[in-house]
Amino acid sequence: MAKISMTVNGKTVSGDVEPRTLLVQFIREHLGMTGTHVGCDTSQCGACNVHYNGEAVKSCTILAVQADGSDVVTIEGLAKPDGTLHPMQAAFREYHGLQCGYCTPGMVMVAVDIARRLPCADEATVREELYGNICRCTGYQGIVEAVMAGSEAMQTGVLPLKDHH
Amino acid sequence: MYNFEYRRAQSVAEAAKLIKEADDGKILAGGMTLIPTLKQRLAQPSDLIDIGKIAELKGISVSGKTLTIKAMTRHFDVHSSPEVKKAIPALAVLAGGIGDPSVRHRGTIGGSTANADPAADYPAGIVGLGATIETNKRKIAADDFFTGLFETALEPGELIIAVHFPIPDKAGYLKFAHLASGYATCGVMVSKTGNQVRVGVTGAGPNAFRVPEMEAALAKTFTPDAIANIKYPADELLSDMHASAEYRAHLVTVIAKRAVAAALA
Amino acid sequence: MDMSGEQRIPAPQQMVWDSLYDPEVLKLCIPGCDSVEKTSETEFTAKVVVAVGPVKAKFTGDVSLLDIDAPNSCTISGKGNGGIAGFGKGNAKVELTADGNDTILKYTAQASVGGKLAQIGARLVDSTAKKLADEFFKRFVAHMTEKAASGRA
Amino acid sequence: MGQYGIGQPIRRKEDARLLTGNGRYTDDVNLDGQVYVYFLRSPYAHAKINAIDTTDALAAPGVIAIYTSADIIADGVKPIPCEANAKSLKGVPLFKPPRHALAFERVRYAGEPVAMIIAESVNAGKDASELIQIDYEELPAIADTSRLADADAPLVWDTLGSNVGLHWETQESAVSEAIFKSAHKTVELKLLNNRLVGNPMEPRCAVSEHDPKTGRTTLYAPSQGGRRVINAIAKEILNVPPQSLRMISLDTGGGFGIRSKTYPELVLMVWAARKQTRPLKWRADRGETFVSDVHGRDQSTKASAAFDKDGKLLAVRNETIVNVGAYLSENGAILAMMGGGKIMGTAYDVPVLYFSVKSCFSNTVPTDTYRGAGRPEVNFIMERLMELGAQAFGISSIEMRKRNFIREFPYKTQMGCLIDSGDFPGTLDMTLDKGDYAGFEKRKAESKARGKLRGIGIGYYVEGAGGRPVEEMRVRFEKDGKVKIFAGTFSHGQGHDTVYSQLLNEYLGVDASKVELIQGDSDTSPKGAVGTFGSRSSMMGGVAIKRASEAIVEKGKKIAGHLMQTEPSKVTFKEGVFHGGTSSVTLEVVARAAQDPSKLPEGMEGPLDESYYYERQGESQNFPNGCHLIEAEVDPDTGTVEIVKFTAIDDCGTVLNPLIVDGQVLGGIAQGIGQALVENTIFDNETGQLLTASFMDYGMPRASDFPMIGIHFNSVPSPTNDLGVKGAGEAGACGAPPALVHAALDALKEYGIRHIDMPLTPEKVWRAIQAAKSGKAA
Repeated sequence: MAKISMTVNGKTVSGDVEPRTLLVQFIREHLGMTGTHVGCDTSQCGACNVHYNGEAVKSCTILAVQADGSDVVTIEGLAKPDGTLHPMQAAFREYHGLQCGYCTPGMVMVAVDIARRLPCADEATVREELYGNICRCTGYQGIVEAVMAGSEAMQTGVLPLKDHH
Repeated sequence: MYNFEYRRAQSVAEAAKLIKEADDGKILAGGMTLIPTLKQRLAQPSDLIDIGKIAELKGISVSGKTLTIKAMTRHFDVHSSPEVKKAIPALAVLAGGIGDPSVRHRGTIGGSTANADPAADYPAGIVGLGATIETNKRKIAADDFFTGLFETALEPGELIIAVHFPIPDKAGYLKFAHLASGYATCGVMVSKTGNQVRVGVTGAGPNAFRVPEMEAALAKTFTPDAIANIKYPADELLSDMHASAEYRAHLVTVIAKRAVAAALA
Repeated sequence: MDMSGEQRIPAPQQMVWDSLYDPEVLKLCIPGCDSVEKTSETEFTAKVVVAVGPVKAKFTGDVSLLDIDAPNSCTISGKGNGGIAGFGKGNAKVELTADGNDTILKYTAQASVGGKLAQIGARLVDSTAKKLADEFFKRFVAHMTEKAASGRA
Repeated sequence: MGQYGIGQPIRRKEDARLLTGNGRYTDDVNLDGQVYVYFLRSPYAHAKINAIDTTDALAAPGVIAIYTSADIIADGVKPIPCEANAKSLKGVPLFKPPRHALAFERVRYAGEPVAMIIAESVNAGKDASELIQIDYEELPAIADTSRLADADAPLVWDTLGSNVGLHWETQESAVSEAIFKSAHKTVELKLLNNRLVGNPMEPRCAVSEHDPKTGRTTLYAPSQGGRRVINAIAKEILNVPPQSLRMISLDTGGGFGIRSKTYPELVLMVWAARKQTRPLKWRADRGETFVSDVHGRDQSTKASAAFDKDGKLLAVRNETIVNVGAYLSENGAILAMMGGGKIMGTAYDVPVLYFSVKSCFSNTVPTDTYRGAGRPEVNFIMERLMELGAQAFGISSIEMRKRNFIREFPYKTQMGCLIDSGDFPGTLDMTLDKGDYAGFEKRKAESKARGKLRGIGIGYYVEGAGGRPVEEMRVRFEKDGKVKIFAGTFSHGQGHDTVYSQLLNEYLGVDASKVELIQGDSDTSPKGAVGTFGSRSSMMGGVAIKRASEAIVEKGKKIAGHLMQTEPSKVTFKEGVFHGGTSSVTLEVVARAAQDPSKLPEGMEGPLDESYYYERQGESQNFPNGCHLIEAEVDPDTGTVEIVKFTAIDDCGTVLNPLIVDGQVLGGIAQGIGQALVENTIFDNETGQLLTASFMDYGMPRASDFPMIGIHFNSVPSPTNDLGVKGAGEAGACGAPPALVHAALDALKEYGIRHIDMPLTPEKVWRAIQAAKSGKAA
């Protein structure tokens, strides 16, 4: 067993883990935060995305011991404590960027990461940047629109609303 | 996953010592291939020696006509580095096409190079640019480094420290990605320095290789058309359910042409 | 997956033939082989570690010689159980013909895997099998060359 | 009514919870003292089990129990039943081999569960599984669909004598053969409809717990409505009273038709929980999901069409081999006829139909319903025949379709299905308009300048939605003013909470925030609960809610009249308020009064709650239809096909919430494009191994595979249900595949390539081009 400690959503947490424990297992099973999901075994689907030292990573492909001392933000850490959604979360709702919700936490974490790195990304870039996140429900259209609108909202504070036919 | 001892090395020397001491140790760099493999129980190392946090293994620098990328530099850093973009933009393109953004935030040039997956991107870059691999023991020329399917010239306990890329006049990288995995079904790095041309191919064979006939033709005329009729023999290439050797052989020519066009763009 | 090859071995045909039955030779030549034990005149059990890139799977299995036409041809058939990784099996039809003091060894081999190895490793199975077969016959030829040269028959 | 009622693009109520990590999926359930289940699966596609030795494994650390088929059979656990029924023309019924939850005597597909290991941890279970010794004797395997019915094919079930479990036909073959002989022109095509792996993003998972005090067992598992599953387990497999079992489905991460099956693992989780003192948890990884979820499609077809001199269809013949896998899952053997056959002919007037289905066994994972379940297959066939017909007559694809469209409704298909409504020519014209068909040639020239071949393709589809003809919904008024809907349907991404709230807002004036959807618990769901599949929830659940609402209003009028001292016949109801003379009283007040016997009219009993068991007339479904238009660019050097423009016009009847209907159509399109472009399920034909069992090898559609898709509606409300709704979920899966294949073939027109089987992988397309260049066109 190894003693580890890290910051998760602003709070210091620690635990005793086997070296083989994955970061996602530490988050879900040790910390009981189940918003981060596991959808595959091969680092393809992105349902487990979290922010690790400020960058999107797949928490199913990092050992918890590797993450010792790091700063982690999960989907639970995005909205304000009063429940106000993060602009990207609001954008996913506005643009119907989710259906079953399983890929959604990872998708949103990656979307925030894209918006930070590439605040003015065009549609084609957003689609490329989403390569590591699989959604089986939405056909991605609502997600792509949400990432672009949420990105704008993160900069301007105003979420452009969906114009519906 | 089977259990193992986890050791975090603080220096290259310590890592070398730990791997030597371990019963059946394995170096953990970015972990993007190793961890999924362990999750499937397809390997059972006694120890993982984590070199991901060794400071002396990180960084990108340019000295004279050489771009040096330390082993634990991540794909994301190579992709977004102003030095790389200025010195060898094609290498930034290559790094930006590996996996996906989250994978690029973890995966490293040293890990990828040492793993020598036949479909990884870096081997094409290393061979096509004529890089030198610096280890904790020696320097190995690109042409001597990739020796077979997942096989390199690295000896047990030998660690990659850095990859030194000579800065070419022109270079272009293009890959034909597999639909599911994004790995290269065929990826080609073409570089031109003076009248020397190198063509490095990944994804098509058991390991990255050069295409001398194309290099000779391109040395004379550096245009896509110069290699349009040069075919690589299919019987030396990989064949699997995703792409036959015949198709891969065809792709070598098509992708090489496009890499030349990218170098000229 | 079919593989084939042809090798010239600078050793007499009978010596080559006998070596195919020799557990020590098999152990030396099967890549990653930890042990070979003879269980009958034509059957062996073996422990083999197949290491390809990050994968390192341990197999325990049987090797048997079938369709024997001494000293001209036989089929070497092997099957290994890799636990959670699944199983691997293969067979190689080997033909020996004398050419002066040398022996020409021809083989055609097939290999397949099952379980997890097939499900997630399919892209690498054929090239790995080819690599292992090449390696086996390379080692076999090297060993026979040395053995013939040292005159220990 | 107003901005929260029917037709509004209301943002989903579900989203805030799901977006903040507060969704609750089965894997999020952890019960005190739970132990872990691991299933050891067969590495062989076909083998005899000579012996299983669990001695060493049982002695391994942390192991609690190991079960094999001997244990479950000794305990009286019955094989999993298949309720599907069908007969051949001669009356030979579908062959139903026994399917034990754990492999019995033989394994028949790679991935079949052989042993169940219960241990203190997942790793302890996996460690122990490696110690189980199984003596397998490998047998010849068969996976190749087109070969299943061959006389020399290895047999999956010896006692059957062949692999054909059922040969079903609409009529004697000779009837149509005669027409083909005298037809002006005929066209014929052989094609494979590729097998798909459903891959909801939430992998398989189950948690089970037995309470010895009450004698009840609770199973948590994702589903599409678990009532039928848990009933089957109780009544037909474990032989225990249904009320002794409870199934709870929490948030479910996608369904697509494959979720509500009586899977072996679910049977075992319930059975083993009753043997154990601690709760059990099982979570499959993706690789396990690939070989344990039922697969979809997988048909090999020979189809032909006969035309008169005007290009009008005279007859269609369709002979299909369906690969049902090693065992019968629920509907695998009959979906080609019951799902597909019913609408064969799709949008076109087919006077004579010969439809033959051979449902055949193979050494592969069982197949069953997946997004469209039979309809995408027949739509693909019909569209390909229309395209070949157009080529044979030298007329445009549009003209060919227009000559054959059904124009009068209701239209009775050759299998007796009554297509109620539609505007097929209008929908086609609208598609051409919205998709700027007229501007295609210009865009093609522009693509050509970039070295790309551009093609345009149509996929017109008709599908039959609605599924089983019964569903029940209950509306209950709570003391705190909340209104609960107890649903027989099950939302697993479709936004029912939002849409049903809209309905209650429309019909009862209830504020959406006060509506709460209760679903997925066999203890509380209505007796007539069926579930959500086949685009049925609005049509069945929605109508039931409307009718329950009407009953509530009628009853409410009487109570309100009593409260207001007004004749009930003079009470009116509008936007949540009962009016009588100059008085008025809100529904909320009436609902509260209904719980107080002193406030009720004489002889009336409270509460105001209503349950409505909706039984649709006969087997009538509804018939969503539409036209999908795709422009694709082919790179002739690599064979890569890229979608560059996509316009979809769908007739989903009345649209309750356009935001959600758009989402359903887009999701279906993505799965349709997945089938046509990237989803390649490959078995080794000699060993029966599934070679594409991870996202590394099985191509899942990604964001970069699509352009922005133009979605529009040409709504013709269905006259056969109160809401006028038609399904939306399967539309894209039916329309997109033929549209894409036609676009690619159109792009390759200069090579004269007649057909390429899906998925259109680059190498396949490249090979077709090479073959055409060398004069060996397919």
